[in-house]
Amino acid sequence: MALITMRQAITDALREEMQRDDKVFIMGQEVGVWGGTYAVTRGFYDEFGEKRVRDTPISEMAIGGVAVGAAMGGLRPVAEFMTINFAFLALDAIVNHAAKIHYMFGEQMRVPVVYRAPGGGGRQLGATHSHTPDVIFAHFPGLKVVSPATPYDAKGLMKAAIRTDDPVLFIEHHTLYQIRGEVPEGDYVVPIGVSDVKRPGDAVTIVAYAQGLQVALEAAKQLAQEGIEAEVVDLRSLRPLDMGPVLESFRKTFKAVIVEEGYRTFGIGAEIAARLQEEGFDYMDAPVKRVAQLEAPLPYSRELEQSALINADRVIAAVKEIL
Amino acid sequence: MALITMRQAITDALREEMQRDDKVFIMGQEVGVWGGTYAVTRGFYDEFGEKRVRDTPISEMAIGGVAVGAAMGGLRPVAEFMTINFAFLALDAIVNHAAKIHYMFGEQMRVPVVYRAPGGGGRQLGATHSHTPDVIFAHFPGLKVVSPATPYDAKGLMKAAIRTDDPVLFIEHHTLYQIRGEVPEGDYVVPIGVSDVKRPGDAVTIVAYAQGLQVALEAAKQLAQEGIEAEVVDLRSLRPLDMGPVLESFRKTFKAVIVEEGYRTFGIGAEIAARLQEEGFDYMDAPVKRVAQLEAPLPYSRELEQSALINADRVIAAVKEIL
Amino acid sequence: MDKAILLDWYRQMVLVRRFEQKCAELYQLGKIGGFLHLYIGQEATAVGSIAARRPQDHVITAYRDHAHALVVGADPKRLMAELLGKATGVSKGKGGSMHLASVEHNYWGGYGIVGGHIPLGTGLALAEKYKETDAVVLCYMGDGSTNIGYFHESLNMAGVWDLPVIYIVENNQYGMGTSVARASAAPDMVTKAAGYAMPARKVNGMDVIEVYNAVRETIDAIHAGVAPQFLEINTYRFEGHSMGDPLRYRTKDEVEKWRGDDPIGILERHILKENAATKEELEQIDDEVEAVIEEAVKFAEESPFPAPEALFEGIYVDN
Amino acid sequence: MDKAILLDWYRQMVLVRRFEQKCAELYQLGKIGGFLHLYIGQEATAVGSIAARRPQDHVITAYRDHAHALVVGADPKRLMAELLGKATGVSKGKGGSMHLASVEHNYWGGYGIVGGHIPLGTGLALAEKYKETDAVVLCYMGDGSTNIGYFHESLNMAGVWDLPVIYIVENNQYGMGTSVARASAAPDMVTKAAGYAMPARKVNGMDVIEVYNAVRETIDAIHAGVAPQFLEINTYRFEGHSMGDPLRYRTKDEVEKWRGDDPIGILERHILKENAATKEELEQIDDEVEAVIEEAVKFAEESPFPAPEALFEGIYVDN
Ligand SMILES: Cc1ncc(C[n+]2csc(CCOP(=O)(O)OP(=O)(O)O)c2C)c(N)n1
Ligand SMILES: Cc1ncc(C[n+]2csc(CCOP(=O)(O)OP(=O)(O)O)c2C)c(N)n1
Ligand SMILES: [Mg+2]
Ligand SMILES: [Mg+2]
Repeated sequence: MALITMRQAITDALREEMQRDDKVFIMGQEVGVWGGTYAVTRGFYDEFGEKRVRDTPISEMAIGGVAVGAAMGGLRPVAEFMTINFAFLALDAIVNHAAKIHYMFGEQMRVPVVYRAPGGGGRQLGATHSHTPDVIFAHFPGLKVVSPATPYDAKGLMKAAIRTDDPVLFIEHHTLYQIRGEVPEGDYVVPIGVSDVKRPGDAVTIVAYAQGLQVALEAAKQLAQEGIEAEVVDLRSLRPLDMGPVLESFRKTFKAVIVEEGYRTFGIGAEIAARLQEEGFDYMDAPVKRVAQLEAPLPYSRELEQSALINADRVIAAVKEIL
Repeated sequence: MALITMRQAITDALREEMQRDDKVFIMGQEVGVWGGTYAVTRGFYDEFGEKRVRDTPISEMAIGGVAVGAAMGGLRPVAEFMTINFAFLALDAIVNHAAKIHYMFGEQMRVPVVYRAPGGGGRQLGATHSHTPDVIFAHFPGLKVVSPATPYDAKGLMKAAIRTDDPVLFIEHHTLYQIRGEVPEGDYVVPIGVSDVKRPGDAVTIVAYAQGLQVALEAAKQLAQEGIEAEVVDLRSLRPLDMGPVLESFRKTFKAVIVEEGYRTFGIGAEIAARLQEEGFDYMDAPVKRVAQLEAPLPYSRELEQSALINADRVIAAVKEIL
Repeated sequence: MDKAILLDWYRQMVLVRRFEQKCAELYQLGKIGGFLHLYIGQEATAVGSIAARRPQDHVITAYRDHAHALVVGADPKRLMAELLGKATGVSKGKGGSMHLASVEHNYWGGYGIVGGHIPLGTGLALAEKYKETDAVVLCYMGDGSTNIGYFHESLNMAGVWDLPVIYIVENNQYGMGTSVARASAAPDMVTKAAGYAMPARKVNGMDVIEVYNAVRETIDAIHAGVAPQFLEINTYRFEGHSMGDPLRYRTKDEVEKWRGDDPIGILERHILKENAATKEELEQIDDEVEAVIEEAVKFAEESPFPAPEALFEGIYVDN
Repeated sequence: MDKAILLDWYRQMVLVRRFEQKCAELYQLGKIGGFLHLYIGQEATAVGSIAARRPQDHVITAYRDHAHALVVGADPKRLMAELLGKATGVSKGKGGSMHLASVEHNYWGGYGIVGGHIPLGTGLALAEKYKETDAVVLCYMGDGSTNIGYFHESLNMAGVWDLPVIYIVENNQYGMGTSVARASAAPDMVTKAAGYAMPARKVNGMDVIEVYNAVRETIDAIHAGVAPQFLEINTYRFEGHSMGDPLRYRTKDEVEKWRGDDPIGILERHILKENAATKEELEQIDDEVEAVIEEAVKFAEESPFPAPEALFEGIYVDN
């Protein structure tokens, strides 16, 4: 096991898959000569050549749709949106084409495309560049949506995403690239649509994913110092959504807090809370709490931006409210 | 009071506002010479001329963004997307510009734009043309999102939408255009962000909006025949979301069913359920139920499509599960 | 042009015409639902252009897609079944009129979002170039769709990457009720290709032979290394945009003028003039086509609707 | 050209240059956060073009927006305060470097989504035409942004509606690390205007006088009834795309060559050659600018950050 960053884990997954299958290729803005704006594909242009590492014009609709066509034609594109904010421009291509073509044409075609999209708040990028809009993509059947929080999951989920014959949106939170974690040497896959208990506990269930998971783990650590052992469940995939481990934990703890970076209203946590009360009603000792982004367009000014974002203190406060 | 269709109510609101304020104008595909694909602006081209009733090219991004610019410049555009499905192409213009410009520039600018968008399933239009994606737009602060279910509300909300200095997405369910209802003669406004009890009752709270409201009322009627008096609350606005009347009703009935045409997962109902258990926990006698679209891209074949959609039977079944 | 070929084109054009007329009837009867866009008047475009492709070349178009499906050789029975929403339809009844496809014939559909298929066609061309085959893509679109972002981004990307695709604008003079002049700042479609440094050519879309020759030569040009390519094929739809078009935007005179150029009539006159067939022989073809249509309708009518379980089938490949 | 005008342009260009250099410093110190895109090398474009507008004409651009803000006459103190995230900033600290605006000067920002502001500028032009004023819009954009759907749809719509807007492409040869030749199928920007039947002209963006004349003439052409209009202004950014650019995509030689055409140097030589001012007089201007910058920084540093309540202020006009 090596201790590597999440950035390295994604880089490794991409490289290994490109070595394994010559139908896998990368397209996106600045993925080639520049080396990727988050340096995830650094060196790839020299290693694989411009055929397989394709710099595109600033054309998100075409990135979204050309990747679908290439996938229909037998390739396995990994198409990158420089940030998920720009994927708004490709919503139609993603939702109406990537996600529906297999179904709508009676299974005549397959669309094995992976869309990579870094995103998130907290870097003073301003309102248009700081979205965590994961929920709006996860709303649509036909698409798979994953967003890992650890290097291990990132590598395994990327491999799963490239290998599945379904379209996958792979969301990378930009503040997680530096996170380090253990990753085994050989080839492995983390299945899409399987939630994972990241920390055992019995006092309260904290449900989170991506950057929210790191915040949740930090909160759990601090809570443990007070003798409160939180169980932390990582969703990892938003669609398909695996409620199994969440419900199992809830039936043990009777209380839950959901942590997500995106907006609270119509957010990820709303669905989790709704499901918990639907499927775990008899185990509800207290309302399920949500910790999420305060509802304003994210401002530039550092403190003001930070004040809108989730943090361990807010998670701890939510836990204490229902203990 | 006249008994008019919802189509007529919207037509009347648009005409009256255009007569009242010459800064109000209409732009969109086929709004002029054709008379509107749903005939909402029939006759407007002759009445107001091509300056104020502007046929556009098939350019949704520009419809979305040019309307914002015109609003910044002092006009009050009513920009139409022929259907809400095509508004996916304008998501960036709507969410990143219409909704954020006032805030992001420290209140230097105002964006009094109204986007009209008919939509919904049930007409065999196939997966790409049958979305009820209201929730994804309602997720973002800065935008107001309304979707009326009656002619009275449609007219009053349209006037409110045109008169507010904020951007509004006005969603019209295409199966409701034929619905008739009483509408007073004079000028009136229905405030944005105010839910409304459409039917009093004490056995169960049914929360709905738009086409879902009509389904809910039908279910309530049938339930009443069995002596079950459901209270039906119409959200009318999705952002701002007014939970007041919903909670008030819930504190009386202790049970709720949410009815919406869109997909269930990460849908409107998830937020309502989450809020009910957060804010009405002590009143929860049973899990809050959700009746929503089954999660498949909507197929063309009539029966198959219908099988995915909400109907009164499904609402009645949900109510009975928790009574 | 070889006599057998001319007759085959005649047969295809009549097949499209009759198929569309039958669709209109079935729509009035409520057997076809949703939106229905007929190809009547434009037959020479699909027939002439697809005749010029080799089997490995791909076809993709918008929602006015019945003709392309028929001409690539998809089974009329399964196409009609699709329109009736039957399980035996090419898309299992899930796609309907706007989403016909027949991948076994390299026909990739049928798309309802205006311009949404242009990047898909571009991506198919990328796949062929990547795989180093000599296949090309015929990517059809309407005049109205040239004003959407997809058009611009796709043509530019294809140009940057030299992709083997022919963008074929079927200029039927209107996008719904909006004439080209009211929708396009540059009403001449071929000028739109300049911004992508793409060779472009205008074609008379009422003459199937001219269409065939133009597409043939354009495919050759791609094989000679000049890709992508752009064609503007001028034509006219004789019927409304879709069923229920109020037809307020064009005059009867204009329609009549264009009906004088009916592509089937033009080919028929050519065939008779060249003595490629007699009036009777053509009528026999008409009858054969009639039988094909009847058979297709019968098959479609007798086919079952999708089973309820079909709703959840095929959403994902890997569950 | 009038001597006072030349000196004023010199002052403005130096103001932009020094402002940007100061920003780079403050970024290294961690006082400016987020993305920071400098205008160094491109000064003649903003200065020459905005000099040609009348006060009623509008300006709107992308995220490389400091220069336009300074040149329209926004207060450097409030601009610097914005960059430091202060409540006294033009956008109350909420917009940052990419979202400067000064509506009192008809400067509408500053937008981070590539191409996203092009329809906004187009809409401003629609508003002026609707209100029957003679104002025009200067809508600036980068070469890279010409490949996005927004560009296409907006230019077409402006063309169909004859809107009074000048689309000004600041062609600095790269969009991030991608050269025009690798991003645009038609690397010549002016050919992109053909698809919208729009008059187009190339301008040397290193020569402020040429820029001024071109924009002046183009505004006149709009007043004479020919709108919209397109200008390609050729220039170069001497620094990286934003802070932290690895600069792997262009050679030192290329940068040096362009630095030889420094627009400030060109104007300085012109002024000296024309005896419009002495070296000393120019140095005095430099010093005055230095004082303005120092004052701006001082103001910004001393200003308060937004109060916590500001987070929820200004989301809606009507609550
Ligand atoms: C993105 C989008 N916008 C609008 C529509 C509605 N619409 C369907 S067809 C059409 C006209 C298209 O015209 P054209 O491209 O010329 O094709 P034609 O119908 O003439 O074959 C419009 C506006 C749509 N389907 N998709
Ligand atoms: C829609 C969108 N896609 C991608 C980006 C990331 N991005 C920011 S600037 C830029 C390059 C733009 O180049 P150009 O238009 O030439 O302007 P320049 O930076 O040279 O002034 C890119 C790709 C973005 N901000 N918005
Ligand atoms: Mg057309
Ligand atoms: Mg550039």
